[in-house]
Amino acid sequence: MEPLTTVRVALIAVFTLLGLFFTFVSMTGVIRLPDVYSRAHTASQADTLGAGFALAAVALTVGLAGSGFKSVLLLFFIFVTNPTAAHAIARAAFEDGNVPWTEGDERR
Amino acid sequence: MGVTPVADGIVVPVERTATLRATVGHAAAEAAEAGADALHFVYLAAWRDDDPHVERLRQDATDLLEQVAVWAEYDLEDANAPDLRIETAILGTDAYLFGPGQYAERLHEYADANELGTVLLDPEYTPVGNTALLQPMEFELSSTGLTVREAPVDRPSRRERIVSELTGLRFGAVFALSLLFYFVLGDPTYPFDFVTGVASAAIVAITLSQVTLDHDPTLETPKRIVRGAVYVPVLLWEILKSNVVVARVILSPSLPIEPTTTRMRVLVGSGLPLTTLANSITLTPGTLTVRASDEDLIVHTLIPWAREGLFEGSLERWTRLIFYGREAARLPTPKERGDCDVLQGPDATADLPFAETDGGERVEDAAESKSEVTDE
Amino acid sequence: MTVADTVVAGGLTVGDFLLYAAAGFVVLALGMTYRAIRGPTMQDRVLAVNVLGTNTVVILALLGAGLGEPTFLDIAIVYALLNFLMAIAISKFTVERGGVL
Amino acid sequence: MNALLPTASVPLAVSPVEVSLFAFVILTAVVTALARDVLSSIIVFGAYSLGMAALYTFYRAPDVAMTEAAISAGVTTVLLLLTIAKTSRIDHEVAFESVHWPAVGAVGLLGAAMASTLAEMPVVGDTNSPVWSNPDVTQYYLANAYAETGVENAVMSVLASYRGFDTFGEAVVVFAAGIVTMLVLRREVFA
Repeated sequence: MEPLTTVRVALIAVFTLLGLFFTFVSMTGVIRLPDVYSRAHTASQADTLGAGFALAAVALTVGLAGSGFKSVLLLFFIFVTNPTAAHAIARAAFEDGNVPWTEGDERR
Repeated sequence: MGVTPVADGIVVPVERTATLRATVGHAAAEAAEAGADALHFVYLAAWRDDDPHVERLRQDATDLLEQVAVWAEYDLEDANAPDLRIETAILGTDAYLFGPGQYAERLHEYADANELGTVLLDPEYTPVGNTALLQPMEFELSSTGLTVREAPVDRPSRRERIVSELTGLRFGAVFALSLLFYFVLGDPTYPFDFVTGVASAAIVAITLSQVTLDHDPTLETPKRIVRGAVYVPVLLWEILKSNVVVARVILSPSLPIEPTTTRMRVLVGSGLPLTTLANSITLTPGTLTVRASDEDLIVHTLIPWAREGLFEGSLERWTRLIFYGREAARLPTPKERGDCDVLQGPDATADLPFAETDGGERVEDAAESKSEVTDE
Repeated sequence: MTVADTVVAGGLTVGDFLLYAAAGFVVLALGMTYRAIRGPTMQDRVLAVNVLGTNTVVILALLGAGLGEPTFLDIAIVYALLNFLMAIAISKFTVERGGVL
Repeated sequence: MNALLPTASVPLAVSPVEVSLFAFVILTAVVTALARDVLSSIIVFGAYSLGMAALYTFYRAPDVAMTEAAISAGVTTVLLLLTIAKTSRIDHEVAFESVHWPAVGAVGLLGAAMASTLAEMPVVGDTNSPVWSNPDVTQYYLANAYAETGVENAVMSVLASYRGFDTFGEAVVVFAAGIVTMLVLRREVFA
C-alpha cells in the first residue's frame, strides 16, 4: 500500500467510526432526554455531526474528483437544513403550548 | 317545526377555535344590549352516546361549555347584565350528524324548544369539522326563520406577505444559482443535460424568484461569501468542541442536564443574518433556537455551560462580521448589554412568553394546553 | 484499483467496512424508531422521523461508496431535500392545521 | 471495478445491511398498521418509506427508490395530511389498535406460502438465472418484438403485449387514473 493510500484508508476508518459514535450519542439523547426540546438538541447537533463525519468518509472513498463533490454538497445541505428543521419542530412544540421540562418535572 | 320563535334569546354553537373567546364576548355584549333574557351555548356533537370511548369526548365538551359559561358570566357582569340567564347544552348525541343541513336542523329544534330567535356564529366554527361548510349551514339556518349572524370578530392573519417585487437582478441570480446546482449534479458538456438544465433553471427562476430573494444582490454579496467561508471552519470547531461536552453529559449515567429557556435580544438584521445566527446557535450543541422573531431569540439551553457560552455572544459577533464587516463586529456581549433573560428555573428573570406568541389572541389556548400538558 | 477495494485486514476491504458501518447506522435507526413510536407528543415523532431521514441519507451515501455506485449519492441528495420538506410540512401542520402548502 | 454483487464476492445470501433494513421496514410497517392516531400512523409511514427506498437502492433499483422517496415520503404524506386537515381528528386514549389474531394468522400463512417460493428465485445478478443461461427467450423478443407486436420499445412490447393478460389489471388502473385526472382537471378549469 502506498503511504498516501494508508493515510486515506485510516482517515476513512476514523471518520466512519466517529460518525457512528456521534449518531449513537444522538440516538441515546433522543431516547433518554426528558422532553421534545432537549431531544431536539441531540437530534439536530450530534446527528448533524455524525452525518458530517460519515459523509466525509464517503467523500474520501469516492474521491473528490468524481462524485465526491456530491457528498460535500450533501453535507452542506444537511448542515443548513437540519438545524432549520429542528427549529421548526421546536417552534411547533412551543406554539402548541408545550412547556419546556425543568428539573423536578416528571419525565415525558 | 312550528311557529317562528320570539326573538328574545341568543344561541351560540361553540367549539374550540381561536376566535371562541372573542365570539363569547361579542355574544354577551349583544345579549346585554338587546335586553335578551337568555344566552345559550350549545355543543353539537359529532359522536353518539353509545359509541365506545365517548366519555372523554363528552368530558371535553362539558369542560368547554363550563369554560364558556364562566367567560360569559364575567362578560355579562362587565356589561351590567348579571341577571341574564346562561344555559349550556350538548346536542346531537342520539345520532350521527351528517352535513350542515342536520347541524342547522338540530340548532333550529333547540331554538324552537327554548324560544330563542337569534343564532350567533363563531366565524371559525367548523360544522362537520370543516370551516368551508359554515356558509351552507348559515344558508340552511336562514330558511328556518331564525335570525343568523356571524360574530364580527377577526382572526388576525398570521401570514405575512412573503412575495417580493420581481427585478431582473433577482431573476438572474436565482437562475444562475439553480443552473449551477443542476450542472454540478449533471454534465454541462452533454447537450441533453445542458438544455434540460437551462429549462429547469428557467422554470425555477420564473416561479420562485419572487419568494427566494428580498434584496437585490449587491457588491457586498461576494464579500459576505468570502467572510462566510472563513466562518465555516470556526463554526465547525465550535460544533466539535461543544459536541464532545454534550456527548459526555448525555452518555453519563446520571444525565446531569439543567434545561432552561432563555431569551436574548440580538443586534443583527432580520432575514438571512438572523437565520444564520439562529441556525448557528442551533448547530452548536447545548443551545437550540425555539423562536426567532424580529430581534428576540428564545433559546433553549441544555446545560449551564452552553448558556454561559451563548450569553458571551461570540456567534452574534461572527454573524455581524460576515454580514456587515469588521467594524460592526465590535460590540459588548449580550450579558454586558443586559439583553438576556432566563425564563425558567431558580434564576428566572422573566416569564415564559406564551401569551405573546400569537399577538395575544391565543392566551387562553396556551393556558389550556399548559394544563393539558401537566395533566398528561 | 480504487480505495473502496483496498484490503484493510483479513480480506475485509474498505467497501465491506463501509457496508458494515451502514448496517450499524440502520441499527441506530432502529433505536430511533422507539421515539417515533412512543411519542408522546407529535413533535417528538416528527423529530424522530427527521433524524431517521438524516440517517437514511447517510446510509445511502455509505451504500453508494461501499458498493461502488456513486449514483446513489444523487438519490441521497433527493432524500435530504424531501426529508427537510417533510419535517417543515408536518411541524407547520401540527401548529396550523391545514396550513401545509 | 468489481462491484460487490452478492454472488460475486459475498458468499452469504444476506448481508447485515439487508437484515437490519428488513427489521427496520417490518417494525415501522407494523407500527403504521397498529397506531390508532392517524397522524402518528402517517409519520411512521414516512419513516417506513425511507427504509423501503433504502432497500430498493440496495437492490440496485435506484429509479424505484427515487419514486418511493418522492411519492411515498413526499407527496403521499402531504396528501394524507391535507386529507385529515379536511376531516376531524379524534383523540384516542389507547395508542394502538388491538391485534386481530385470526387476520394475523391468515396474513402470516399467505406470507409463508409466498416465502416458500423464495428459494427458487435466482440471486440478484445471478449469471445462472434462465435469462442469462438460456438467452434464447431474450434474443427472441429482441429479434421479433417489433414484427409481431408493432411496439417499438421491446420492454413495452413484453409488458403490454406478450404479457398482456398479466398487466391487464395494471392497465385498467392507469386508464382509470387518467380518466379521473381528466375529469378533475376539466372541472377545475371550466366549472
